[in-house]
Amino acid sequence: MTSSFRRALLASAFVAPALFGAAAQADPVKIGFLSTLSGPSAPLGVHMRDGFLLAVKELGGKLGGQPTEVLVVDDELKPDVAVSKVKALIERDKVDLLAGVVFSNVMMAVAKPAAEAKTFLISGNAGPSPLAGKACSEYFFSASYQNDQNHEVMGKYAQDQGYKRVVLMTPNYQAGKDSMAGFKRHFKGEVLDEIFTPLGQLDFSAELAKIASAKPDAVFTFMPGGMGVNLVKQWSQAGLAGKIPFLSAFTVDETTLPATKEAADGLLSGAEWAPNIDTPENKAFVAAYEKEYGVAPSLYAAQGYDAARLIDGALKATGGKTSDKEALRKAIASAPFKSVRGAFKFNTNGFPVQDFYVVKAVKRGDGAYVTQTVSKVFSQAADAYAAECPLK
Amino acid sequence: MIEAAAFRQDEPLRRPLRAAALVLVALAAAILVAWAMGNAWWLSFLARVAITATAALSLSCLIGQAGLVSFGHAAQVGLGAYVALIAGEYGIADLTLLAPLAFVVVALWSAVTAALALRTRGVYFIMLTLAFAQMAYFIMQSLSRFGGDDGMALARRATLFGAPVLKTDLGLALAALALLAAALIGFVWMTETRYGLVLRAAKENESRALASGFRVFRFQLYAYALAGGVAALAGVLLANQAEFVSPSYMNWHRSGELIVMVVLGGATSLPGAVIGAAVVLIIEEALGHWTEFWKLGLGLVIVAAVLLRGADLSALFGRARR
Amino acid sequence: MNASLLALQALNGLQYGMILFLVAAGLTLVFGVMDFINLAHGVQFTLGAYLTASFVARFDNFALGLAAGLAAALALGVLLEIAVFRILTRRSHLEQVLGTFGVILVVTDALRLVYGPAPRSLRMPEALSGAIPLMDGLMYPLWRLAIIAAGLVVALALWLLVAKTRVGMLVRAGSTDRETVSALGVDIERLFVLVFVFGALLAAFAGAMAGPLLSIEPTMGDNVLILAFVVIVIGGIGSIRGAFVAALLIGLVDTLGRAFATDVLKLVLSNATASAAGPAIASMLIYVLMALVLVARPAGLFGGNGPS
Amino acid sequence: MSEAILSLRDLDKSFGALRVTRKVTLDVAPGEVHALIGPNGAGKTTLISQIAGSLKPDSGRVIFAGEDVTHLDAPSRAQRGLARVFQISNVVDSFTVLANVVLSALATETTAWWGWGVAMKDPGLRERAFYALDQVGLVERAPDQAADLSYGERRALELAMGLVQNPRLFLLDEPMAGTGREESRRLTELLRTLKGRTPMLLIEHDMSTVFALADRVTVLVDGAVAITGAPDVVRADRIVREAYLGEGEP
Repeated sequence: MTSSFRRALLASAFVAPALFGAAAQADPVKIGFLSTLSGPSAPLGVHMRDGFLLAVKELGGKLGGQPTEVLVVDDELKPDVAVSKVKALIERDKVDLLAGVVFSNVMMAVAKPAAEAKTFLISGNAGPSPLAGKACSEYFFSASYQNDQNHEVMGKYAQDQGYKRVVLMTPNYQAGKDSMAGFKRHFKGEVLDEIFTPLGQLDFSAELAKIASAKPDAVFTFMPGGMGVNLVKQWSQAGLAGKIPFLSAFTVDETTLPATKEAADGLLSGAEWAPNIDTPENKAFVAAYEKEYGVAPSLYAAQGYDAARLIDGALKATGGKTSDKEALRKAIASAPFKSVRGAFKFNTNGFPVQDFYVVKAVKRGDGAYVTQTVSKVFSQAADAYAAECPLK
Repeated sequence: MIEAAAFRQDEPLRRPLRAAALVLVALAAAILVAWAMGNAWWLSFLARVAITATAALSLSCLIGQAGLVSFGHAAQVGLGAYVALIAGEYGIADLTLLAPLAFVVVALWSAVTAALALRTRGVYFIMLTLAFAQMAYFIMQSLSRFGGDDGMALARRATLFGAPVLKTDLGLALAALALLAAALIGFVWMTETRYGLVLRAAKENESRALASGFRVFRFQLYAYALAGGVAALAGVLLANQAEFVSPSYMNWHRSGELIVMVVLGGATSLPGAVIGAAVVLIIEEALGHWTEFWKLGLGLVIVAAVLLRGADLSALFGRARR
Repeated sequence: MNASLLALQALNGLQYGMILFLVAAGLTLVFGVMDFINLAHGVQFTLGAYLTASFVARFDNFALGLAAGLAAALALGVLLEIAVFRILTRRSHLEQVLGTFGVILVVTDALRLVYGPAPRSLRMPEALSGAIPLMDGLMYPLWRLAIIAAGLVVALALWLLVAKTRVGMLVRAGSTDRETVSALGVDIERLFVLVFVFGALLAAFAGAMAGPLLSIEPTMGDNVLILAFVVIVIGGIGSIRGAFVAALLIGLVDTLGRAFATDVLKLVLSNATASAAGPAIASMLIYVLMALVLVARPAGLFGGNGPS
Repeated sequence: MSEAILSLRDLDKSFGALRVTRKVTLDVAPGEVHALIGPNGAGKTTLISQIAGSLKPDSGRVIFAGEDVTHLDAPSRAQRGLARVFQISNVVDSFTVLANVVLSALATETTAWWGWGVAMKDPGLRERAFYALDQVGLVERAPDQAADLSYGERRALELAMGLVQNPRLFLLDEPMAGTGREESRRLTELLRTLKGRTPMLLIEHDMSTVFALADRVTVLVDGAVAITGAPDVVRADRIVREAYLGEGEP
């Protein structure tokens, strides 16, 4: 073609690596934080990120006493994009640790390259079953839960309440199927119908009519993000609220309550955290979060916050060093921090052993809708897959 | 005398081939630089550019040469990736087997869908290609054996004659470059063969081609199958790069992005598609580094490019020369 | 599955179809008359929902909020028309696709920037927030009935407008033969602006009506846009009647598919296979429908005759 | 008279309620120039389209070179030797003049369109193309873009594209339309040189051209054949005069 064209190409070839390859200094502790920040599921990722950054800020911008730089990256909820961004964090930015990840499909994609690069990955939310079982890794720790557990909570709760006939409804993807499996692990009654809806479905009128005609004792659902908002609003509009118990996981929480408000009033959810858990750390966290961001924190925020404090504790134990992988691993595994959830320790597979609750959406004194614990369903529970993990 | 004049004007291959060579040499140089600097990320980014460019290139062949605007080309890439995934589950991971398999499977899928879609024209064609892509998307989404909506990690990276050529970032980048080079030169060459001449004539003036005695339908069908096969090869490499395959590869937004790359690079210029792909990925990467609102920036760039008639980047370069 | 459930699902399908019709009507006119592929049409839907939600919250009155929201959405639409679309109408289809795709990216992220990533809600008017018992155990929200009514009214008004008025006559003529219309001495540019504004208004109205049912988020227009394209292609580009029929068809097929596909499959397949295949088939159904229609009638059900 | 190269038998075609072709029966003899005239809307172009295969008749038969081609599509008929020059000039604008003719030449190659070689460098194709261009006087324009040609030159190019296929019948739909006086004269001259070599079915409004070229003339009125005969006979016919007086043409 032309000389100017050639010049442009050559320029791009040399400028670009300079542009992208510049930030490779090794002074502060660098943490790559992967979260979903665009698209309809962004609120979850924003909460998780904000919780993490709040903890870093409270610690004076230092984790383990070391100046800390957090590189926040949007995974766009696309596994392949996430992989390339994680590789960028590891190879270009030379991060010392990775954290975050809201969605399990993204986690399944990035866990392998992270482990291959011997970079620790602290999950702020996603806890897919393979990583808890056969494919567990010494470089993976979860500051959240194993995916099945919050669903198990509701299954156990439904069993304890004596519900005989339930309808299950989840989006048609792996996490939805896992959710149903988790629910059924402790529920022994009859499952009238398993409804799978297309991922991203907006209108649930067809499914609600089906549920109403089945007349179940209770409904269990898992509808994260915007889908949950729609479902809850339409559930209430269809006059089902108050008639059929609504059991859920990751559907009614502080990321969706601002949109559903009173429509969610009284709906139940399984969770390992709620704003009213009575520990000094939690009280301080909730107050600080609301002061900083003007909204009530969700469990994603709490997990993000805990992830940062976990890293802080571990780095303190290693004296801020991240080069000795074995020492760092031991430090993290000892869970050297006070979780906002209360008692918290790691199992052999890197997942927490913790309490689980049934929580309920309520209107707080100041008019904000938040979740509140109703009863503790599991005490210091481990996940169902730990036994399959070869790590000791 | 007249013959000579005609020859001079009719030297059709030289310009696009020279442009193609430039693009490829630039990419090769960048890969070399990245390798020399030991920058693994930059290498893997360049591999992604080459893979995406190959996909965009095959779409450019459809849009710019055959006049078939497909709004579902990402499905072809995704299906290629799924062939790699599924074949890998059954122990087929050598490119000597995997590449032809992916090519044939996806070319067949493309041919079957095109046989139906080619009954329509214009926007109807666009929407039918989208419809078939959505069907492929939902089929893959329902295959829980292969990860369903979550997707699934590749069993292992592909080999070539048993050698793990795709194991390293450099190997992958070079393989992607080789595929891109083969596809680019192949497509450029193809447009000047007898087949390509008819294809281009049919794009611009279908009734003329028909009246001259060409069965336009067949030409377009082959083009669609060929482009699908090449996109599938890009998909195989994409699967190997991410070591992960999911239905999101086939999302209609991806198809839209491929069209953006093609049109941004100048729809009728094959090397332009490569430049378009590189520009979009670089913008995405550069802006994404600064702000989570990078799509706002990308959108503004696209709108500005179209409004200011810079949509045709290669034309822009051409204008700058004059 | 009993008869009342089937009837109720049909009603759901009708309501869904009405929303699609409101969006598709503008799209098909803009496309038919102006030969302009506007991927950013879904943006008007999103803007209608967002702006109405924020004005309703401010005025605490649905009617006022709706009026202000639609006016604001329209103002933004006109701004886009002047700044971008007017130029694009004179360009090739490919450039239109590219340019309007860019507009989607810009508006989506701008909304996220202004309103934050959290979904918003739109409170429906008090008078229509009730529900009537149509089936044992299930209340049917009045709002959904209101959407059906609004859709029917708009469809009727559109039909009268296109069939009986001078502007309608010009629109019909313009979609088949632009030269003739300009030869008649009509300011074709002004006619196009009118059509565009009208289409944008309908889409924004659809967003405002759907708002109380949905979580309002920046990408809510994306899927609606694709479905609206499916509708206008099935109906035949430029045909209001086609858009109406196709929208109802899509609404019904999608809703009934979701409601009954798995159950129907269970009659012939094992339970496990049916629950795996059912949702996938339900998702695919409208695309299969579109493919079948286009293979049989390459210009859609009512294609080739202009608006009718 | 030897067997006709083209025979139409009872062709019938309607668009909805409008019957545009009524029981048309017509023969074109080898070597003859057969003119098809008639007022606007008489269905001349529709008839040509049915002969070329881009429109299907409702009933009747099209027999070309002894073969019933009624159910063959346009490309198949073209491959059998039917070359069409459109009413509205129809060439590939972005191609060079030479490329247009090479394209057309390709269609009749037995090797069809396979092959690795660059089409425009194929000596055989080029030779044939230049020969055809020479016949229509466009050799100098060979390297130019078709879009840059004048109207008459585009017509000539279309003729060359037909010629290069060595057609057995030329379908010419108003080749003079829109051309200037000088161009029109040159085209008529060109057609005259082709006369005798290739039979032609010619639609033309310009009566002087028709009577200068045609061996026989068929008049089409309202989709039906009004009369077929030698030019002098037709010129004297009352129906023709009436049909054309309405048009205000001589």
